[in-house]
Amino acid sequence: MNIPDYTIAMVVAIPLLGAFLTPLVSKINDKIRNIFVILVLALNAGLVFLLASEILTKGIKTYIFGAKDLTFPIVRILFEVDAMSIFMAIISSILVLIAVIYSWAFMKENTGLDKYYTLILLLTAGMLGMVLTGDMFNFFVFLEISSIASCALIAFWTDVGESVEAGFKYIVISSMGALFVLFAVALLYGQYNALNIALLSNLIQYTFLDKIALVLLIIALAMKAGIVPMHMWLPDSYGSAPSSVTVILVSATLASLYGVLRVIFTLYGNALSTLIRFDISVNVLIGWFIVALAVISIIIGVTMALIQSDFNRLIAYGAVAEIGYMFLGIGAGIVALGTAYGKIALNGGIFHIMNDALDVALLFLVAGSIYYATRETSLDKLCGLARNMKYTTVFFIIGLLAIAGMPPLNGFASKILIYESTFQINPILAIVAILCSILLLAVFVKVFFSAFMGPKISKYSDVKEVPKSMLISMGIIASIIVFIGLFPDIIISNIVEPASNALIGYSEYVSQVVGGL
Amino acid sequence: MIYNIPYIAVAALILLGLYALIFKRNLIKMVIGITLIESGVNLFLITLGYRKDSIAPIYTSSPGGTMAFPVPQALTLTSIVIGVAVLALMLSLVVHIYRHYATLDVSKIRRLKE
Amino acid sequence: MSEMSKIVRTISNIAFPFSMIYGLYVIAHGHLTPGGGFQGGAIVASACAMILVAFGSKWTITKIKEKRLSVFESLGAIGFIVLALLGLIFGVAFFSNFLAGSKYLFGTIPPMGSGLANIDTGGVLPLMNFAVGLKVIAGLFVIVLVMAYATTSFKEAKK
Amino acid sequence: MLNRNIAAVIVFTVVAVFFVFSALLMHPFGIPEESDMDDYIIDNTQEETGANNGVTSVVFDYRGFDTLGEATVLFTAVAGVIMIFRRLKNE
Repeated sequence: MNIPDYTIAMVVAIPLLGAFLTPLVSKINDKIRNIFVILVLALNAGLVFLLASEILTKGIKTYIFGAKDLTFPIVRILFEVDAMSIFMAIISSILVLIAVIYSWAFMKENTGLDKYYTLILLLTAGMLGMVLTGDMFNFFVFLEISSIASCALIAFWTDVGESVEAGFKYIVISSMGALFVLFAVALLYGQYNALNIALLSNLIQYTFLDKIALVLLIIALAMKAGIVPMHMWLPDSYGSAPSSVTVILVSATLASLYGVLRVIFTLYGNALSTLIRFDISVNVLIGWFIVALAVISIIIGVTMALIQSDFNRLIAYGAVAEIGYMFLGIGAGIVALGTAYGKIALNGGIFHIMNDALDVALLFLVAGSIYYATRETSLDKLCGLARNMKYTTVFFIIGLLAIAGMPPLNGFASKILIYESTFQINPILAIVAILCSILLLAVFVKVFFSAFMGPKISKYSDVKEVPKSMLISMGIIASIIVFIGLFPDIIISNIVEPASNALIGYSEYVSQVVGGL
Repeated sequence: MIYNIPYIAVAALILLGLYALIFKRNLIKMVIGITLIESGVNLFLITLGYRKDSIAPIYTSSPGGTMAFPVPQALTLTSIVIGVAVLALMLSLVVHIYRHYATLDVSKIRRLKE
Repeated sequence: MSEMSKIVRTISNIAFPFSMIYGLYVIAHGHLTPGGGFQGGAIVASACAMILVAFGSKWTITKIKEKRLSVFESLGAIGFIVLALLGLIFGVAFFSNFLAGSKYLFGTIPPMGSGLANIDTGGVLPLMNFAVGLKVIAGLFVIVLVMAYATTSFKEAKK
Repeated sequence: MLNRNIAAVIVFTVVAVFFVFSALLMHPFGIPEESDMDDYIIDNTQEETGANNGVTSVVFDYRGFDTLGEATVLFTAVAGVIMIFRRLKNE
């Protein structure tokens, strides 16, 4: 069943058109605006799944903006979608759809909601554009759109001092990162007079300037992905943003992580195997750099999560630890690029991107529903909520077991791949990873007993369950998590495997553009 | 032949901006620092597209001769408007931070972690 | 902020039409002379900001509500993306220049090489220039207006 | 506060080295190494897009999608500023 060629462009154009129409639609009334936004996102998710079925069966598709075929000096902008980018697009579109359904009831009494939904649609367009584009400068433009939109969304509750300060910190760090990305793109353009990722990957001879551009790109994109030395913005912005916004922020952060992967595997693909002094090849160097950062971020994430008393900040530090697991899997995959267990590590890393996005999203939705019910996020004051909020407690247990990597659920399926492969590289890595995963379980069990169990105190005796739409969205994520946990090999064989093949087999990505001329 | 003086000016601008961003305490000075880095990167983009004694790539009553590159100029246009957008957002956040904490000093604002 | 003296207000009244026309000229001739939607829009927005500074934000906000300005801005943005979609329907692909070389509105091809060209060249470019120009005028003016009006209301709240 | 300053100085010098080296190693000003993409645009911008102004033909036709992203950036910034300065219920 082949779909028209322009669906790739429509995947980004529809959220943009929806965002431009929302201010006009919201002039009618609020309910029609909410329905309009959910319809736009549902249509967009449908298109992404249609495109995914097309890509996973027929391989890479490209789409040129403004012309039918490719002239030799690639002048126009090119969208190039392979299994890895469609994998990230699936995660982003699911999470945004669920976040908007959740925020229907969660955001009812706030003002300025038409701007809120406009910014959510713009953030979706920014993320999908970042993930699907095949042009370096276009990647920078969409990176900037998603960072400005998410900064404004973080500072949504302007009467709370922390969220405005978190928004400012976020925009300073992400505009710094975006400027480094622009400088690196300018460096590459200055040398090779080309902006297309596939063409650049073909032209790069790994001169000293290319090394500077590589370092700048990795530092800037890892900074926006929340790696340890530059992770200070993550707990502040996840902690003080509305929970439905934080769910979308998780997928925005993963889009920057995708940027790191695209730069290392595709842009510098054939430079990875060049030998530098005393015959270490480049990928071993980069791999160990990422693995080291990953281990530090796991340790810092878990230890900081132990001492937090605010629910949102605790989950945010858990998310930092989970991003550390992703980078651990990917870094191990880069170190052992050619070998079998390197492939398993990469599979584990990429699979963990999907699993962790869903787990952290579910936990933030639970935190949001607790905030909705009790207007309180600090754990010391919460007590005995299990009696009245039955469903939320069940969802919290599912989220808790999943993020800690307990067997029946999806966290385990990807973490076992990471443990198994990192053990072959260096046993210490696997031991540290397992210990921190158990610590993470301890952190969330402490939260469970302090917030949900405990005596019934008068203040929360009349707490009632959250409205239906919030429960539905939490239920969707929980069912996806349980489904992936019970049948992981379905997901691995036909989504994760093609994605890691697409990353490693970068020459097919390049020949799709350069080969055709 | 002015060897690489424009690129040295670019490096100087960017380092000035970085100095203002990292070492200055006042919020407004940090925002100015980011704008400085922005203009440094824009200058770098523009100087990449210049050819020896070339004219602007516009054909209307042009004196003729080699033309400068049009693509970096288009990229710089986009980057300037992005700079304006980021600047507008940052300044509105600074106004709100001043309204909450009545100070622009970063060290005082970092709220005491209870 | 409060309004300025009488002299400043009359001078800005006189200067406003000229700078407005110059900005619109830069937008309209974007595909011939240096300029285009963004630059011309910025010129007109600075003319409007001059009026805002001269007459104070309270007077300006009574004259034009920010709601109507953000409607103009969405119209400009929708115009731009609809032109791109038309490229998909009539032309070859998303964002293709379906009017260049056709016998319709802006279709004629200018004489090759350096020389003068009349205004109806450039295909879809002038239309896109108008859409982006409208968007930039409304967008930049809304930013300046909202910031000016909000800071004055903060001062009242503080008093 | 001392170790914070030392860390800041280290970060500053490391990043400074990057920018100074890239300034020195870049191709000499005015003599670009390759220019096939821009020559293509300069040569046939007039018959492909019908515009005399090469930069506008790149901005709106060859790389028009960047300008759509560009307009979105401005639209996002305006929506963000209006949202930040909106009147909350309790004001």
